[in-house]
Amino acid sequence: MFNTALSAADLVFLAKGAGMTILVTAISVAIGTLLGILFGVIRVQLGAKLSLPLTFFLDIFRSVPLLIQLVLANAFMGMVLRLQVSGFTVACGVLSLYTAAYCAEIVRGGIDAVPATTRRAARSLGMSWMQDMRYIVAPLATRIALPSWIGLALGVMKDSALVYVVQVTELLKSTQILITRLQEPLFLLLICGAFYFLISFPLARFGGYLEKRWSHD
Amino acid sequence: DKLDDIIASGTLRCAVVLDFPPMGMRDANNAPEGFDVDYCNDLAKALGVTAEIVETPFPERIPALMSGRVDVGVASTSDTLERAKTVGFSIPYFAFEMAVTSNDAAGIKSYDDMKGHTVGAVAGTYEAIALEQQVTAWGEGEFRPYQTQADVFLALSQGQLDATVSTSTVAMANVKTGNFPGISVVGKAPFDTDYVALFTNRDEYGLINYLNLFVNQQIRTGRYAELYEKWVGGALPALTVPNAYR
Amino acid sequence: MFGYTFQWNQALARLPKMLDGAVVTMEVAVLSMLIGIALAILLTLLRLSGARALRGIATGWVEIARNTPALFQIYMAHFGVASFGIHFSPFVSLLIGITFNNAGYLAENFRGALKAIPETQTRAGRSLGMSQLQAFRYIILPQMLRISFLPMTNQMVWAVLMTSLGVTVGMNADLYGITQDLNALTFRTFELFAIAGVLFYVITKIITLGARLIAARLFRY
Amino acid sequence: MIEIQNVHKSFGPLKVLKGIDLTVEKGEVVTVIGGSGSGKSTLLTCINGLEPIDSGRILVDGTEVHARTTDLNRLRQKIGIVFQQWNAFPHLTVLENVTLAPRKVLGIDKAEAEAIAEKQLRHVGLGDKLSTFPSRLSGGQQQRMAIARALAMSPDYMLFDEVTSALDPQLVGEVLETLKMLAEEGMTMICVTHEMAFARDVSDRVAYFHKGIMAEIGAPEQIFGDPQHLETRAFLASVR
Amino acid sequence: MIEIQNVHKSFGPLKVLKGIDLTVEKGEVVTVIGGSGSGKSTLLTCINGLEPIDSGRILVDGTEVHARTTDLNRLRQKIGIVFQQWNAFPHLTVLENVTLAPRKVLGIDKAEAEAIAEKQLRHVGLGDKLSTFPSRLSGGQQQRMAIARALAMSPDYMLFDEVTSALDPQLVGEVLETLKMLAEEGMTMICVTHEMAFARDVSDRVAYFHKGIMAEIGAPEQIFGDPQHLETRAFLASVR
Ligand SMILES: Nc1ncnc2c1ncn2[C@@H]1O[C@H](COP(=O)(O)OP(=O)(O)OP(=O)(O)O)[C@@H](O)[C@H]1O
Ligand SMILES: Nc1ncnc2c1ncn2[C@@H]1O[C@H](COP(=O)(O)OP(=O)(O)OP(=O)(O)O)[C@@H](O)[C@H]1O
Ligand SMILES: [Mg+2]
Ligand SMILES: [Mg+2]
Repeated sequence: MFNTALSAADLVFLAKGAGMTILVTAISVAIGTLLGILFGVIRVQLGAKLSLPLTFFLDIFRSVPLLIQLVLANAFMGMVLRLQVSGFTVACGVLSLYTAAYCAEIVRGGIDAVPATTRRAARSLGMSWMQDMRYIVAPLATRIALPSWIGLALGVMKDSALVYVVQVTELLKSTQILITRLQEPLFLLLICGAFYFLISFPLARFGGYLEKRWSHD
Repeated sequence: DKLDDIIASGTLRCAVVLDFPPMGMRDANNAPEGFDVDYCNDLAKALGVTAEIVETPFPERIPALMSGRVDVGVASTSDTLERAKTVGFSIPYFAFEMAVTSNDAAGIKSYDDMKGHTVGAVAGTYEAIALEQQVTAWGEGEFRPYQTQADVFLALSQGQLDATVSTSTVAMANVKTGNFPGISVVGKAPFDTDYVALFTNRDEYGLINYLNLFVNQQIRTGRYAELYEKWVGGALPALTVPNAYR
Repeated sequence: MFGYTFQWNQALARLPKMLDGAVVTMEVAVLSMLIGIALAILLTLLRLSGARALRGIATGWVEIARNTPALFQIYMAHFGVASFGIHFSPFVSLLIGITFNNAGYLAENFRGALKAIPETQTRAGRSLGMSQLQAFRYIILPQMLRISFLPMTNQMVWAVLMTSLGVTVGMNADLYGITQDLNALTFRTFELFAIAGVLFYVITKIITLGARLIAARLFRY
Repeated sequence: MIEIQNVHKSFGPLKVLKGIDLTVEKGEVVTVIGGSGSGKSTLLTCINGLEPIDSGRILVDGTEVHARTTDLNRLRQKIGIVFQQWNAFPHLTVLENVTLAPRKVLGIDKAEAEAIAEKQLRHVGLGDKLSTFPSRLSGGQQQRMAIARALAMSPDYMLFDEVTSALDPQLVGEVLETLKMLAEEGMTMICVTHEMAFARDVSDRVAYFHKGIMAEIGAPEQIFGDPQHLETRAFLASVR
Repeated sequence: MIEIQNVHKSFGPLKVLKGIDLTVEKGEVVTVIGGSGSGKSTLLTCINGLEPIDSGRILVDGTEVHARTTDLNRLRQKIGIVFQQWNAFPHLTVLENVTLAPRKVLGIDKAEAEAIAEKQLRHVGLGDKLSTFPSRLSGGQQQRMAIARALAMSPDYMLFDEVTSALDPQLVGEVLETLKMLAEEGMTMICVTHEMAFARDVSDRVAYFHKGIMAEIGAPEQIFGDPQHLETRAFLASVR
C-alpha cells in the first residue's frame, strides 16, 4: 500500500525514540508512584485540613498543562537557578511529580476504601500502625487502586509525548524528524500511533479485566 | 570569566537549531551538519578547544544558555532589541534575505500575490511577525504559525498553506532537497534584512568581545565566503549597515 | 538569591493579550465538550447496537482515542488527514483532535454509567408504553449524565489543558499559542509561562467549582 | 379480556412456560401463586410483550400481542404493570415520575397530566409527596407511586408481580390495601403474589403454577380449602 | 482485672460516656445491655485503647491503658475483641486470617502459629474451612472465625460487641454457643448484647447502660427479675 523510503537505519532511529518514550515513562512512573504512595498516605494520616498545603501543591500538577510545566521547570532550572540539568532530567522530574499528583489521589482512594472496621480489627489484635498498613491496608488498597494505577501509567506514557519541548527525542519527536526528511506524514504517523496503541491497549484491557474480577469478590 | 572557563574546560558547547536547513540540519545518519555547525567548529578551533553541538530548538535557546548547558548560541538568532534585554549579542555573523515560496497550485508569482491566501511561517520568527502584520494590513487571507520550519514546508507541500515567507537560504535549501514536490521559490519578500548574531550571557563582556572579533576575522580571512559558498551559494550578503556604527 | 532578574511588569503588560487567548482556549474547550458529549452518546448507542460494523467503528474510535497520545490525535487531524487532501484550519484541527479524544473517553464513561443503571429502569419505561428511544431519552440518559457528571467535569478540565497542544498545528490564538509568541518576542520565558500557568490554574478551578454548583442545582435527588 | 392460548416460552435450553392457557375476563382479579422459578413473572412480561414467546398466542382485547403488526407501545398503554423492584425513576420527583409517560407517550399537556397524576397519587395516599424525590420515600411509598404511575396511563388491565416481596413487613400492608382498593373499583388484575391471605380475600380465581405449567386454577376457597394437586398441597403447606 | 474508674468520653459536643465505674474480676462474665447510642460500643473501644478518653482511668492488670507510656500494641495482645461487623480480612484464607497476628505481632513461626490457629478454629467449629476465603463463609462462620482470630493471641480478656446483631436469625445460635463455651472455660469476658436469654444464662453480672451512664448493675436474676430503675424496666419491656 505504501511505497516508502523508510530505511532500516530510520527504523532503528524510531526504535530509539520508542525506547526513550519507555525509559522516560518507566523512570517517571517508578519515582512518581513511590512519591504518590508517600503523599497519599500522608494525606490520609494528616486528614483533609492539615494536608491542605500538600493537596494544593499536588493539585497544581493536575491543573496546568504539562507543556507549561515542562517549559517552566526547564526555564526555572536553567534561567533562574542556573542549574545545569539535562532536558531528560527535567522531563523525568516533572513527569514524576505529575504522576505523583495523580497517584496520591489513587492511593488515598484505595486506603479510604478499606473499611475502618477492618482496620480496627487489625489494631485490636495488637498490630502496630505499620503492620496494619503492611498486611491489611496495602493488599486491600492495592486491589482497589491497581486498575486506576495501570490507567495512570499508560496516561503518563501518552503524555510523555510532550517532553519534546525539553529536547528529549522520544517517539513522536523522532517521527516528526523522519517526516521532515522523508515527507511521508501519514505512513510515519500510523507507525507511531500503532506503537502507542500496541503498548497501551493490551495493558488497558488487562486493567479493565482486573477491575472487573476484583470488584466481584 | 566564561572565556577563561571555556578555554580551561577544553570544550565549547554551542546551541544549534537542527531543523533549519541549511544553517542546521541532519545528514542521512541523523548527524548534525550545516553552516552553523561549521561556524561553531571554527570558533572552537580559534579558541583551541573541541566543539560540542547541542541541539536546541528555537524556544529552547535561551534556557539552554541561562542554565549553562551551552556556552554560546550559534543558532541563526535575530538580534532584536527586545531580546537584547535578556541576552548579549555579538555583531551579526549572517544576514538573511526573505523569500516567498509557494505551492505551484496556488498560482502565486510574487509577494503581492499572497494577498487573500493562506500563508504561514515559523512561529515567533522575524519573518513570521512581519508577515502576520502584513496579512492584517491586507485585511484578507489567513496567517498560520507552525512550530518548526519542517512543519511549515510540510503544510506548504500538502497544500494547507499557499505560500510562506522564510529566509531565502532556507527556502532554497528546502526546495533543493526534493522532499517537497510542487513548491518553488517565486520571489523576494520586501522585508528588512534579518541580521542574525551569536549570543551569550548579557554580562560576559570578555566573551562578547571575543565573538565580535571572531566574526570580523571570519570575514577577513575569507572563511565566511567559503562557508557561504558551501552551504548557500550565490551573492554574499553584506553584514554591515550603511551609515551606522556597530 | 537567584542569579536572574525577574521582569514581571514586562510580562504582565501582556496580560490583556493572554486573557484574549484564554477566551479562545475556553471556546475550543466548551465546543469540544458539547460536540464530544453528543458524539459520546452516539458512540455509546452504537456500541450497544446489534450491527457488528457499527459496533466495531464505535469501539475502534473509543480505543484509539484512549490509547494514543492526544498530541498524536491532534497532529493527525492536521497533517495526517491532509495526506488525503483534506485540509482543516488550525482551529478546526485542534477542535477535531480534542473532540475526538473527549468523545472516546466520555463514551467509555457512559458505558460504565449505563451498567450502573438497573435494567429494570428501561423495563419500567417500556411498560408505560414508551418506545425504546423514549425510554432512553427520558429515563436512562438523565441518570447516565448524572452518574457521569464528575468524569465529564474532569474531561472538561482535560479539554482545557489539551488546547495547549494546538501550537503543533499552527494555532496561535489560544492562551498557550499567544504565550509562546510573546516568548519568542521577548525571551521572558519564565515570567510569561508562569503567568500562563496561573491562568490555566484559575480556569480549571472555575470549571470545577462551577461544576459543583451546577451539580448541586441539577441533582437534587 | 386477556386470552392466553397454549403459550410456550424458553430461555435458551430452559423451558419456562410449557403451554399456558388462561382467560381473564374484564373486571376479574386473578391471583397467581407458585414456587420460585415456576414462570409467573415470565408470564406477566409476555402478556405486555416485554418478552417474545415461542409459540401460542396472547390476545388482549382481541389484539395479538406478539403479532408483527401490533404496535406494542400502544398496547402497553392499556396494560399497567408493577414489578417487585420499585422502579422509581430516581432523577424525577414523584409528580414527574407519574406525569412523564402521560406527557411523552400520550402527548397530554403538562397541566392536564399533573391533574391526572395528582389524582392518582392522592388515590394511593401520596398526595403530600408530589415534589419529593423517590430516594426520600420508603419502599412501600415507592411501590405505591409505581402503582399510581401505571394508573396514570388509564390502563384497562393491571399486572402486579410480587409487589410486596421486597418490602419490610410493616410496609406490606399499605401496598396490599391499595391493591384491594383497586380490585374493589373493578380493575381487571393479574397479581403474582406470595401473600396467601391477600390471594384468598381479593381474588376471583387463584392459579397455581408449577415448573412452567398451570397445575391448578379455581376459586380461592377451592384452591386453599381443597387443593386437587399434590404439588399445590405441598406448596401451600410450605408457605403456611 | 479490668478497672474502669470514672471514665468520661465525648465525640465533639456529644457526651457519650459520663463517668463510668466498673471492675471486672478475672474469670468473670459481665454482660452490658442498653439502648442504641447509650455508649456500650464506645466503652469497649476505650478499654482496648482504640479510642482516647477525656478523663478517668482504665486499668488492665494494673496498667493504665491511656497512659502515654503504655505500649498499646502489647496491651491489645491480651485483650481480644470481636465486633458486630465480622471484620474478616478478605484477602487472606481463614487460616491466614488467624495466623497473621500471632506471626507478625508475636513473632511466632509459621508452623507453630498454624498449629495454634487450627486448634482455635476447630474449637469454634471451623476445622474444615482452613483454606477457604472469608467470602465463602456465612456470617455466623465469619463471626466464629473472628473469635478464633482473637483467641489465637491467647488473650486474658475477651470483649464482644453485639457479635450476633448482624446475623441472620438461624445463625445466631451457633455463635452464642461458642461464647457460652468460652465462658464455661473460665475466660474473662465483657459482652455487649441484645440477646437477653444469653445475658441471663451466661453472665455473672449484667450492667444496664442508659445515655452514657451505667444506670444499674447486678446479678442477672436481680436485673431481669427485679430491676430497680425505671429505665431498666422500660428497656426490658421493650426488648421482650
Ligand atoms: N431473562 C432471562 N434469561 C434467562 N433465564 C431467565 C430469564 N428470566 C427468567 N429466567 C428463568 O426462567 C425461570 C422462570 O423465571 P420467573 O422469573 O418467571 O419465575 P417466577 O415464577 O417469577 O419466580 P419467583 O417467584 O422467584 O419470582 C427461572 O428459572 C429463571 O431463572
Ligand atoms: N467515631 C465517632 N464519632 C462521633 N460520634 C460517635 C462515634 N462513635 C460513636 N459515636 C456516637 O456516640 C454515641 C454512642 O455510640 P455507641 O456506638 O457507643 O453506642 P452503643 O451503645 O454501642 O449503641 P448500639 O446499640 O447502637 O451499638 C452515639 O450517639 C454515636 O452516634
Ligand atoms: Mg418472579
Ligand atoms: Mg454499639
